[in-house]
Amino acid sequence: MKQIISIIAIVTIGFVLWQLVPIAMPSGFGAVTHHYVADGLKDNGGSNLVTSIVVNYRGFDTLGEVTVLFLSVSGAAFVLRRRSGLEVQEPVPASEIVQTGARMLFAPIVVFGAYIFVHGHLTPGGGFQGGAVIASGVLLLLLANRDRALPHGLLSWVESLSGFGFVLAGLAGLIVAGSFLANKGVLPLGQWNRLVSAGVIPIIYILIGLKVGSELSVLLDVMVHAAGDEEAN
Amino acid sequence: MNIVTWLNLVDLLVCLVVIISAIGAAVHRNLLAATVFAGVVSLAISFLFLRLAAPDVAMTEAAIGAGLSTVIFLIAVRRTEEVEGKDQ
Amino acid sequence: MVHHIVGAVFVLIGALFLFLGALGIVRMPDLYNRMQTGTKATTLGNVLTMLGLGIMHPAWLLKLTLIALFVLFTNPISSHALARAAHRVGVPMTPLTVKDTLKDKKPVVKEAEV
Amino acid sequence: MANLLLELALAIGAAGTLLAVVRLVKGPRAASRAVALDVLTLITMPMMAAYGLYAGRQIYLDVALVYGILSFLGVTALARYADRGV
Repeated sequence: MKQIISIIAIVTIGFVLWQLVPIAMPSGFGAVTHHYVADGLKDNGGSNLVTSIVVNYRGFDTLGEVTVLFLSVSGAAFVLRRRSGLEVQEPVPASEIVQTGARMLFAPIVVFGAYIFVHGHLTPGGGFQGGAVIASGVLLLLLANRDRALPHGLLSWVESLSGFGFVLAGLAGLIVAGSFLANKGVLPLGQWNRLVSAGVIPIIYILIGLKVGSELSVLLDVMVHAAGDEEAN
Repeated sequence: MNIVTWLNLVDLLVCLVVIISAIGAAVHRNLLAATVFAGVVSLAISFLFLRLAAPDVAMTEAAIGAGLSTVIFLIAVRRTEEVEGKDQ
Repeated sequence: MVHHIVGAVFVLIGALFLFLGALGIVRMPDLYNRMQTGTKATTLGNVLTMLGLGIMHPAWLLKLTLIALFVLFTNPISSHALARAAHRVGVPMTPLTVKDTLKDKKPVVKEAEV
Repeated sequence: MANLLLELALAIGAAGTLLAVVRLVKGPRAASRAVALDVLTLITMPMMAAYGLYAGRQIYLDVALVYGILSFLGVTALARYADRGV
Protein backbone atom coordinates (compact mmCIF):
# COMPACT_ATOMS: atom_id res chain seq x y z
CA MET A 1 0.00 0.00 0.00
CA LYS A 2 2.74 2.39 1.02
CA GLN A 3 4.59 1.69 -2.22
CA ILE A 4 1.51 2.39 -4.32
CA ILE A 5 0.99 5.67 -2.50
CA SER A 6 4.61 6.62 -3.08
CA ILE A 7 4.38 5.85 -6.79
CA ILE A 8 1.16 7.84 -7.11
CA ALA A 9 2.77 10.75 -5.28
CA ILE A 10 5.83 10.62 -7.57
CA VAL A 11 3.68 10.55 -10.70
CA THR A 12 1.51 13.43 -9.46
CA ILE A 13 4.46 15.61 -8.52
CA GLY A 14 6.12 14.81 -11.84
CA PHE A 15 2.97 15.80 -13.71
CA VAL A 16 2.66 19.08 -11.80
CA LEU A 17 6.32 19.92 -12.40
CA TRP A 18 5.91 19.09 -16.09
CA GLN A 19 3.07 21.58 -16.24
CA LEU A 20 5.19 24.16 -14.43
CA VAL A 21 8.14 23.94 -16.81
CA PRO A 22 7.03 26.77 -19.15
CA ILE A 23 6.32 29.05 -16.18
CA ALA A 24 9.56 28.28 -14.38
CA MET A 25 11.70 28.73 -17.46
CA PRO A 26 11.09 32.21 -18.86
CA SER A 27 12.24 32.63 -22.40
CA GLY A 28 14.38 35.70 -21.78
CA PHE A 29 16.82 36.79 -19.11
CA GLY A 30 16.07 39.45 -16.51
CA ALA A 31 18.07 42.63 -16.05
CA VAL A 32 20.15 41.18 -13.20
CA THR A 33 21.05 38.13 -15.27
CA HIS A 34 22.07 40.36 -18.13
CA HIS A 35 24.33 42.32 -15.82
CA TYR A 36 25.92 39.14 -14.46
CA VAL A 37 26.52 37.64 -17.88
CA ALA A 38 27.75 40.84 -19.48
CA ASP A 39 29.94 42.25 -16.71
CA GLY A 40 30.67 39.25 -14.47
CA LEU A 41 33.97 38.32 -15.99
CA LYS A 42 35.07 41.95 -16.39
CA ASP A 43 34.19 42.81 -12.79
CA ASN A 44 36.00 39.93 -11.22
CA GLY A 45 38.74 38.87 -13.61
CA GLY A 46 38.03 35.17 -13.19
CA SER A 47 37.47 32.92 -16.17
CA ASN A 48 34.63 31.02 -14.49
CA LEU A 49 31.44 33.06 -14.42
CA VAL A 50 29.72 30.74 -11.97
CA THR A 51 32.49 31.41 -9.47
CA SER A 52 32.11 35.17 -9.84
CA ILE A 53 28.40 34.88 -9.11
CA VAL A 54 28.72 32.44 -6.21
CA VAL A 55 31.58 34.14 -4.40
CA ASN A 56 31.18 37.76 -5.35
CA TYR A 57 27.61 38.75 -6.25
CA ARG A 58 26.05 36.10 -4.05
CA GLY A 59 28.95 35.76 -1.62
CA PHE A 60 26.70 36.47 1.35
CA ASP A 61 24.63 33.39 0.48
CA THR A 62 27.79 31.30 0.44
CA LEU A 63 28.72 32.58 3.88
CA GLY A 64 25.28 31.56 5.08
CA GLU A 65 25.62 28.09 3.52
CA VAL A 66 28.94 27.50 5.22
CA THR A 67 27.37 28.58 8.51
CA VAL A 68 24.46 26.19 7.98
CA LEU A 69 26.92 23.35 7.38
CA PHE A 70 28.77 24.28 10.56
CA LEU A 71 25.53 24.29 12.55
CA SER A 72 24.47 20.90 11.18
CA VAL A 73 27.83 19.36 12.03
CA SER A 74 27.63 20.82 15.53
CA GLY A 75 24.14 19.42 15.91
CA ALA A 76 25.22 15.98 14.73
CA ALA A 77 28.19 16.04 17.08
CA PHE A 78 25.92 17.02 19.96
CA VAL A 79 23.36 14.30 19.26
CA LEU A 80 25.83 11.54 18.39
CA ARG A 81 28.49 12.26 20.98
CA ARG A 82 30.48 9.27 22.08
CA ARG A 83 28.87 7.46 24.96
CA SER A 84 31.19 5.53 27.20
CA GLY A 85 30.74 2.10 28.73
CA LEU A 86 28.79 0.56 25.84
CA GLU A 87 29.47 -2.81 24.28
CA VAL A 88 30.47 -2.20 20.67
CA GLN A 89 30.91 -5.22 18.46
CA GLU A 90 34.50 -5.49 17.29
CA PRO A 91 34.84 -4.88 13.55
CA VAL A 92 36.69 -7.27 11.30
CA PRO A 93 39.96 -5.49 10.48
CA ALA A 94 40.30 -4.31 6.91
CA SER A 95 42.52 -6.45 4.72
CA GLU A 96 46.04 -5.40 3.95
CA ILE A 97 45.10 -4.38 0.41
CA VAL A 98 42.52 -1.91 1.63
CA GLN A 99 44.86 -0.52 4.28
CA THR A 100 47.75 -0.12 1.86
CA GLY A 101 45.44 1.40 -0.74
CA ALA A 102 44.12 3.87 1.81
CA ARG A 103 47.65 4.87 2.80
CA MET A 104 48.70 5.30 -0.83
CA LEU A 105 45.59 7.08 -2.07
CA PHE A 106 45.09 9.50 0.83
CA ALA A 107 47.74 11.94 -0.36
CA PRO A 108 46.63 12.04 -4.05
CA ILE A 109 43.00 12.55 -3.02
CA VAL A 110 43.86 15.46 -0.72
CA VAL A 111 46.10 17.01 -3.38
CA PHE A 112 43.31 16.68 -5.93
CA GLY A 113 40.84 18.34 -3.54
CA ALA A 114 43.30 21.17 -3.02
CA TYR A 115 43.66 21.45 -6.81
CA ILE A 116 39.90 21.79 -7.16
CA PHE A 117 39.55 24.65 -4.73
CA VAL A 118 42.76 26.45 -5.68
CA HIS A 119 41.63 26.44 -9.33
CA GLY A 120 38.06 27.35 -8.41
CA HIS A 121 38.11 30.59 -10.36
CA LEU A 122 39.47 28.92 -13.53
CA THR A 123 37.82 25.51 -13.79
CA PRO A 124 34.54 24.10 -12.50
CA GLY A 125 34.47 23.29 -8.86
CA GLY A 126 35.38 25.37 -5.92
CA GLY A 127 35.54 25.41 -2.16
CA PHE A 128 32.64 23.12 -1.45
CA GLN A 129 33.60 20.46 -3.99
CA GLY A 130 37.25 20.51 -2.98
CA GLY A 131 36.32 20.25 0.68
CA ALA A 132 34.08 17.28 -0.07
CA VAL A 133 36.92 15.54 -1.94
CA ILE A 134 39.30 16.11 0.99
CA ALA A 135 36.70 14.73 3.38
CA SER A 136 36.43 11.68 1.11
CA GLY A 137 40.17 11.12 1.62
CA VAL A 138 39.64 11.22 5.38
CA LEU A 139 36.72 8.83 4.90
CA LEU A 140 39.04 6.38 3.14
CA LEU A 141 41.34 6.42 6.16
CA LEU A 142 38.39 5.78 8.46
CA LEU A 143 37.19 2.91 6.24
CA ALA A 144 40.60 1.27 6.46
CA ASN A 145 40.79 1.65 10.19
CA ARG A 146 37.77 2.68 12.21
CA ASP A 147 39.75 3.44 15.35
CA ARG A 148 42.05 5.94 13.72
CA ALA A 149 42.02 9.14 15.76
CA LEU A 150 41.74 12.37 13.81
CA PRO A 151 43.58 15.49 15.04
CA HIS A 152 40.50 17.21 16.44
CA GLY A 153 42.35 20.23 17.79
CA LEU A 154 43.96 20.96 14.43
CA LEU A 155 40.68 20.45 12.57
CA SER A 156 38.73 22.82 14.82
CA TRP A 157 41.48 25.43 14.57
CA VAL A 158 41.52 25.20 10.76
CA GLU A 159 37.74 25.39 10.68
CA SER A 160 37.50 28.42 12.97
CA LEU A 161 40.38 30.33 11.39
CA SER A 162 39.08 29.85 7.84
CA GLY A 163 35.59 31.00 8.85
CA PHE A 164 37.17 34.03 10.53
CA GLY A 165 39.22 34.70 7.39
CA PHE A 166 36.10 34.58 5.22
CA VAL A 167 34.43 37.25 7.35
CA LEU A 168 37.66 39.31 7.33
CA ALA A 169 37.79 39.19 3.52
CA GLY A 170 34.19 40.37 3.44
CA LEU A 171 34.95 43.20 5.85
CA ALA A 172 37.94 44.23 3.72
CA GLY A 173 35.56 44.62 0.80
CA LEU A 174 33.21 46.64 3.02
CA ILE A 175 36.00 49.01 4.07
CA VAL A 176 37.72 49.43 0.70
CA ALA A 177 34.90 49.20 -1.82
CA GLY A 178 31.86 49.95 0.29
CA SER A 179 30.02 46.64 0.16
CA PHE A 180 30.43 43.35 2.02
CA LEU A 181 32.55 40.82 0.05
CA ALA A 182 33.22 43.28 -2.77
CA ASN A 183 36.06 42.24 -5.02
CA LYS A 184 36.99 45.34 -6.96
CA GLY A 185 39.83 47.35 -5.47
CA VAL A 186 40.62 45.03 -2.58
CA LEU A 187 43.30 43.10 -4.46
CA PRO A 188 44.52 43.61 -8.03
CA LEU A 189 42.54 41.52 -10.49
CA GLY A 190 45.66 40.32 -12.24
CA GLN A 191 45.92 38.77 -15.65
CA TRP A 192 42.95 36.87 -17.00
CA ASN A 193 43.06 33.06 -16.80
CA ARG A 194 46.10 32.92 -14.53
CA LEU A 195 46.31 31.10 -11.22
CA VAL A 196 46.93 34.34 -9.30
CA SER A 197 44.09 36.47 -10.56
CA ALA A 198 40.50 37.41 -9.84
CA GLY A 199 41.26 39.38 -6.67
CA VAL A 200 40.03 37.86 -3.41
CA ILE A 201 38.01 35.05 -5.04
CA PRO A 202 40.77 32.39 -4.86
CA ILE A 203 41.52 33.31 -1.26
CA ILE A 204 37.87 32.99 -0.29
CA TYR A 205 37.62 29.67 -2.14
CA ILE A 206 40.68 28.29 -0.38
CA LEU A 207 39.19 29.32 2.97
CA ILE A 208 35.83 27.75 2.09
CA GLY A 209 37.56 24.57 0.97
CA LEU A 210 39.52 24.25 4.22
CA LYS A 211 36.41 25.00 6.27
CA VAL A 212 34.15 22.55 4.45
CA GLY A 213 36.83 19.86 4.41
CA SER A 214 37.47 20.05 8.14
CA GLU A 215 33.76 20.26 8.95
CA LEU A 216 32.86 17.20 6.87
CA SER A 217 35.83 15.29 8.31
CA VAL A 218 34.63 16.02 11.83
CA LEU A 219 31.10 14.96 10.83
CA LEU A 220 32.37 11.63 9.46
CA ASP A 221 34.49 11.06 12.53
CA VAL A 222 31.57 11.77 14.85
CA MET A 223 29.25 9.48 12.89
CA VAL A 224 31.72 6.60 12.64
CA HIS A 225 32.53 6.69 16.32
CA ALA A 226 29.05 7.25 17.66
CA ALA A 227 27.67 4.27 19.52
CA GLY A 228 24.17 3.77 18.17
CA ASP A 229 21.12 2.25 19.76
CA GLU A 230 21.65 -1.11 18.08
CA GLU A 231 24.94 -1.64 19.84
CA ALA A 232 23.57 -0.25 23.08
CA ASN A 233 21.04 -3.05 23.45
CA MET B 1 16.63 21.76 -36.96
CA ASN B 2 15.08 18.90 -35.07
CA ILE B 3 17.38 16.09 -36.09
CA VAL B 4 17.25 13.06 -33.86
CA THR B 5 20.83 12.01 -33.15
CA TRP B 6 22.37 9.22 -31.16
CA LEU B 7 22.84 11.72 -28.36
CA ASN B 8 19.10 12.06 -27.92
CA LEU B 9 18.96 8.32 -27.42
CA VAL B 10 21.70 8.66 -24.79
CA ASP B 11 19.72 11.35 -22.98
CA LEU B 12 16.61 9.22 -23.07
CA LEU B 13 18.37 6.14 -21.68
CA VAL B 14 20.09 8.09 -18.92
CA CYS B 15 16.78 9.73 -17.96
CA LEU B 16 15.26 6.26 -17.81
CA VAL B 17 18.08 5.17 -15.48
CA VAL B 18 17.39 8.16 -13.23
CA ILE B 19 13.68 7.41 -13.04
CA ILE B 20 14.07 3.68 -12.42
CA SER B 21 16.66 4.11 -9.70
CA ALA B 22 14.78 6.98 -8.07
CA ILE B 23 11.67 4.80 -7.83
CA GLY B 24 13.83 1.96 -6.52
CA ALA B 25 15.36 4.21 -3.86
CA ALA B 26 11.94 5.39 -2.80
CA VAL B 27 10.08 2.08 -2.58
CA HIS B 28 12.76 -0.41 -1.55
CA ARG B 29 12.36 -1.66 2.00
CA ASN B 30 15.94 -2.84 2.33
CA LEU B 31 17.78 0.34 3.19
CA LEU B 32 21.16 -0.90 1.93
CA ALA B 33 19.65 -1.41 -1.52
CA ALA B 34 17.99 2.00 -1.32
CA THR B 35 21.36 3.55 -0.53
CA VAL B 36 22.91 1.97 -3.63
CA PHE B 37 19.95 3.19 -5.71
CA ALA B 38 20.50 6.72 -4.40
CA GLY B 39 24.15 6.53 -5.46
CA VAL B 40 23.08 5.56 -8.99
CA VAL B 41 20.63 8.46 -9.10
CA SER B 42 23.34 10.98 -8.32
CA LEU B 43 25.68 9.33 -10.86
CA ALA B 44 23.19 9.56 -13.72
CA ILE B 45 22.05 13.05 -12.71
CA SER B 46 25.66 14.15 -12.78
CA PHE B 47 25.96 13.02 -16.41
CA LEU B 48 22.74 14.85 -17.25
CA PHE B 49 24.14 18.04 -15.71
CA LEU B 50 27.13 17.67 -18.02
CA ARG B 51 24.76 17.32 -20.98
CA LEU B 52 23.10 20.54 -19.83
CA ALA B 53 26.54 22.25 -19.87
CA ALA B 54 26.70 22.78 -16.11
CA PRO B 55 30.05 21.25 -15.09
CA ASP B 56 30.08 23.06 -11.74
CA VAL B 57 26.86 21.43 -10.63
CA ALA B 58 27.94 18.10 -12.09
CA MET B 59 31.13 18.24 -10.08
CA THR B 60 29.26 19.06 -6.88
CA GLU B 61 26.96 16.12 -7.49
CA ALA B 62 29.97 13.91 -8.21
CA ALA B 63 31.94 14.95 -5.14
CA ILE B 64 28.99 14.52 -2.82
CA GLY B 65 27.19 11.62 -4.47
CA ALA B 66 30.11 9.36 -5.35
CA GLY B 67 31.51 8.82 -1.89
CA LEU B 68 30.27 10.97 0.93
CA SER B 69 26.48 10.73 0.85
CA THR B 70 26.47 6.98 0.17
CA VAL B 71 28.77 6.34 3.09
CA ILE B 72 26.94 8.72 5.42
CA PHE B 73 23.70 6.89 4.58
CA LEU B 74 25.44 3.56 5.23
CA ILE B 75 26.70 4.73 8.62
CA ALA B 76 23.24 6.00 9.50
CA VAL B 77 21.72 2.64 8.50
CA ARG B 78 24.27 0.83 10.65
CA ARG B 79 23.38 2.99 13.64
CA THR B 80 19.65 2.45 13.23
CA GLU B 81 17.68 -0.33 11.54
CA GLU B 82 18.53 -2.22 8.40
CA VAL B 83 15.02 -2.88 7.19
CA GLU B 84 12.39 -0.23 7.26
CA GLY B 85 9.68 -0.97 9.78
CA LYS B 86 11.31 -4.17 11.03
CA ASP B 87 9.90 -3.84 14.54
CA GLN B 88 6.26 -3.38 13.58
CA MET C 1 42.50 13.51 -39.74
CA VAL C 2 43.35 9.85 -39.74
CA HIS C 3 44.14 9.84 -36.03
CA HIS C 4 40.58 10.96 -35.35
CA ILE C 5 39.20 7.85 -37.02
CA VAL C 6 41.72 5.55 -35.33
CA GLY C 7 40.96 7.06 -31.92
CA ALA C 8 37.22 6.84 -32.50
CA VAL C 9 37.55 3.17 -33.39
CA PHE C 10 39.43 2.61 -30.12
CA VAL C 11 36.66 4.44 -28.26
CA LEU C 12 34.09 2.27 -30.00
CA ILE C 13 35.89 -0.92 -29.01
CA GLY C 14 36.14 0.36 -25.45
CA ALA C 15 32.42 1.12 -25.41
CA LEU C 16 31.78 -2.39 -26.69
CA PHE C 17 33.78 -3.83 -23.80
CA LEU C 18 31.82 -1.65 -21.35
CA PHE C 19 28.60 -2.95 -22.86
CA LEU C 20 29.82 -6.55 -22.62
CA GLY C 21 30.74 -5.98 -18.96
CA ALA C 22 27.23 -4.74 -18.29
CA LEU C 23 25.80 -7.71 -20.20
CA GLY C 24 27.99 -9.99 -18.10
CA ILE C 25 26.64 -8.79 -14.79
CA VAL C 26 23.12 -9.47 -16.06
CA ARG C 27 23.88 -12.96 -17.40
CA MET C 28 26.28 -14.38 -14.82
CA PRO C 29 24.78 -16.69 -12.22
CA ASP C 30 26.26 -15.51 -8.93
CA LEU C 31 27.98 -12.56 -7.29
CA TYR C 32 31.54 -13.76 -7.75
CA ASN C 33 31.14 -14.39 -11.47
CA ARG C 34 29.42 -11.04 -11.85
CA MET C 35 32.39 -9.38 -10.25
CA GLN C 36 34.66 -11.00 -12.84
CA THR C 37 32.92 -9.32 -15.74
CA GLY C 38 31.86 -6.29 -13.80
CA THR C 39 35.40 -5.27 -12.97
CA LYS C 40 37.74 -6.75 -15.54
CA ALA C 41 35.81 -6.08 -18.73
CA THR C 42 34.81 -2.60 -17.67
CA THR C 43 38.34 -1.71 -16.57
CA LEU C 44 39.64 -2.76 -19.98
CA GLY C 45 36.87 -0.83 -21.68
CA ASN C 46 37.67 2.20 -19.58
CA VAL C 47 41.38 2.13 -20.41
CA LEU C 48 40.68 1.55 -24.11
CA THR C 49 38.25 4.47 -24.22
CA MET C 50 40.73 6.79 -22.52
CA LEU C 51 43.43 5.63 -24.93
CA GLY C 52 41.19 6.29 -27.92
CA LEU C 53 40.26 9.74 -26.65
CA GLY C 54 43.95 10.45 -26.10
CA ILE C 55 44.70 9.47 -29.70
CA MET C 56 41.91 11.69 -30.93
CA HIS C 57 43.06 14.66 -28.88
CA PRO C 58 46.70 14.32 -27.76
CA ALA C 59 46.59 17.55 -25.75
CA TRP C 60 44.30 15.87 -23.21
CA LEU C 61 46.44 12.79 -22.83
CA LEU C 62 47.77 13.75 -19.38
CA LYS C 63 44.39 14.04 -17.73
CA LEU C 64 43.03 10.98 -19.52
CA THR C 65 46.03 8.95 -18.35
CA LEU C 66 45.38 10.19 -14.83
CA ILE C 67 41.78 8.97 -14.99
CA ALA C 68 42.83 5.58 -16.36
CA LEU C 69 45.55 5.24 -13.71
CA PHE C 70 43.13 6.03 -10.92
CA VAL C 71 40.69 3.45 -12.26
CA LEU C 72 43.48 0.89 -12.43
CA PHE C 73 44.47 1.69 -8.84
CA THR C 74 41.12 2.00 -7.11
CA ASN C 75 38.95 -0.59 -8.83
CA PRO C 76 40.86 -3.64 -7.54
CA ILE C 77 40.71 -2.28 -3.99
CA SER C 78 36.94 -1.99 -3.94
CA SER C 79 36.28 -5.27 -5.74
CA HIS C 80 38.71 -7.13 -3.49
CA ALA C 81 37.06 -5.71 -0.37
CA LEU C 82 33.61 -6.58 -1.69
CA ALA C 83 34.53 -10.15 -2.65
CA ARG C 84 36.21 -10.76 0.69
CA ALA C 85 33.29 -9.37 2.67
CA ALA C 86 30.76 -11.28 0.56
CA HIS C 87 32.55 -14.57 1.09
CA ARG C 88 32.85 -13.85 4.79
CA VAL C 89 29.15 -13.23 5.28
CA GLY C 90 28.31 -16.26 3.15
CA VAL C 91 26.83 -14.91 -0.05
CA PRO C 92 25.87 -18.14 -1.82
CA MET C 93 27.74 -19.45 -4.85
CA THR C 94 26.12 -20.91 -7.91
CA PRO C 95 25.51 -24.69 -7.79
CA LEU C 96 27.83 -24.95 -10.78
CA THR C 97 30.83 -24.06 -8.60
CA VAL C 98 33.56 -26.70 -8.89
CA LYS C 99 35.99 -25.69 -6.18
CA ASP C 100 35.93 -23.23 -3.29
CA THR C 101 39.39 -23.03 -1.77
CA LEU C 102 38.21 -21.02 1.22
CA LYS C 103 35.33 -23.38 2.04
CA ASP C 104 36.66 -24.33 5.48
CA LYS C 105 36.72 -20.66 6.53
CA LYS C 106 33.37 -20.43 8.25
CA PRO C 107 31.46 -17.17 7.98
CA VAL C 108 32.61 -15.01 10.88
CA VAL C 109 29.76 -12.56 11.04
CA LYS C 110 26.24 -13.05 9.81
CA GLU C 111 24.69 -10.07 8.08
CA ALA C 112 21.09 -10.19 7.06
CA GLU C 113 21.08 -8.63 3.65
CA VAL C 114 24.52 -7.58 2.43
CA MET D 1 32.73 10.76 -39.21
CA ALA D 2 34.71 10.71 -36.01
CA ASN D 3 31.93 12.57 -34.25
CA LEU D 4 29.39 10.04 -35.47
CA LEU D 5 31.52 7.19 -34.13
CA LEU D 6 31.76 9.02 -30.79
CA GLU D 7 27.99 9.39 -30.68
CA LEU D 8 27.62 5.72 -31.45
CA ALA D 9 30.04 4.84 -28.64
CA LEU D 10 28.02 7.04 -26.25
CA ALA D 11 24.82 5.27 -27.31
CA ILE D 12 26.41 1.84 -26.75
CA GLY D 13 27.55 3.00 -23.33
CA ALA D 14 24.07 4.24 -22.49
CA ALA D 15 22.60 0.88 -23.54
CA GLY D 16 25.11 -0.76 -21.20
CA THR D 17 23.88 1.53 -18.42
CA LEU D 18 20.38 0.24 -18.94
CA LEU D 19 21.59 -3.37 -18.76
CA ALA D 20 23.42 -2.65 -15.52
CA VAL D 21 20.24 -1.11 -14.14
CA VAL D 22 18.50 -4.42 -14.84
CA ARG D 23 20.96 -6.08 -12.45
CA LEU D 24 20.56 -3.17 -10.06
CA VAL D 25 16.82 -3.74 -9.88
CA LYS D 26 16.97 -7.56 -9.86
CA GLY D 27 20.14 -8.08 -7.83
CA PRO D 28 19.19 -10.51 -5.10
CA ARG D 29 21.29 -8.89 -2.40
CA ALA D 30 22.92 -5.55 -1.77
CA ALA D 31 26.31 -6.96 -2.82
CA SER D 32 25.08 -7.63 -6.36
CA ARG D 33 23.62 -4.16 -6.47
CA ALA D 34 26.99 -2.80 -5.40
CA VAL D 35 28.60 -4.57 -8.36
CA ALA D 36 26.00 -2.95 -10.59
CA LEU D 37 26.85 0.45 -9.07
CA ASP D 38 30.53 -0.19 -9.76
CA VAL D 39 29.81 -1.05 -13.40
CA LEU D 40 27.56 1.97 -13.80
CA THR D 41 30.30 4.25 -12.51
CA LEU D 42 32.89 2.66 -14.76
CA ILE D 43 30.61 3.12 -17.77
CA THR D 44 29.58 6.68 -16.95
CA MET D 45 33.16 7.86 -16.45
CA PRO D 46 34.35 7.21 -20.04
CA MET D 47 30.98 8.47 -21.27
CA MET D 48 31.65 11.77 -19.51
CA ALA D 49 35.15 11.92 -20.98
CA ALA D 50 33.89 11.05 -24.47
CA TYR D 51 31.15 13.63 -24.21
CA GLY D 52 33.75 16.19 -23.10
CA LEU D 53 35.67 15.50 -26.29
CA TYR D 54 32.47 15.59 -28.33
CA ALA D 55 31.57 18.97 -26.86
CA GLY D 56 35.18 20.11 -27.10
CA ARG D 57 35.48 21.21 -23.47
CA GLN D 58 38.39 19.93 -21.46
CA ILE D 59 36.87 21.03 -18.16
CA TYR D 60 34.35 18.20 -18.41
CA LEU D 61 37.23 15.83 -17.77
CA ASP D 62 37.50 17.17 -14.22
CA VAL D 63 34.10 15.71 -13.41
CA ALA D 64 35.15 12.32 -14.79
CA LEU D 65 38.33 12.60 -12.74
CA VAL D 66 36.35 13.23 -9.55
CA TYR D 67 34.34 10.09 -10.26
CA GLY D 68 37.49 8.14 -11.11
CA ILE D 69 39.02 9.03 -7.77
CA LEU D 70 36.01 8.77 -5.50
CA SER D 71 33.74 6.15 -7.06
CA PHE D 72 35.30 3.16 -5.32
CA LEU D 73 34.48 4.59 -1.89
CA GLY D 74 30.83 3.57 -2.05
CA VAL D 75 31.53 -0.08 -2.86
CA THR D 76 34.38 -0.25 -0.34
CA ALA D 77 32.10 1.22 2.30
CA LEU D 78 29.46 -1.41 1.57
CA ALA D 79 32.08 -4.13 1.96
CA ARG D 80 33.28 -2.62 5.22
CA TYR D 81 29.65 -2.45 6.34
CA ALA D 82 29.50 -6.21 6.04
CA ASP D 83 32.66 -6.38 8.15
CA ARG D 84 31.07 -4.03 10.72
CA GLY D 85 33.88 -1.63 9.90
CA VAL D 86 31.80 1.54 9.59
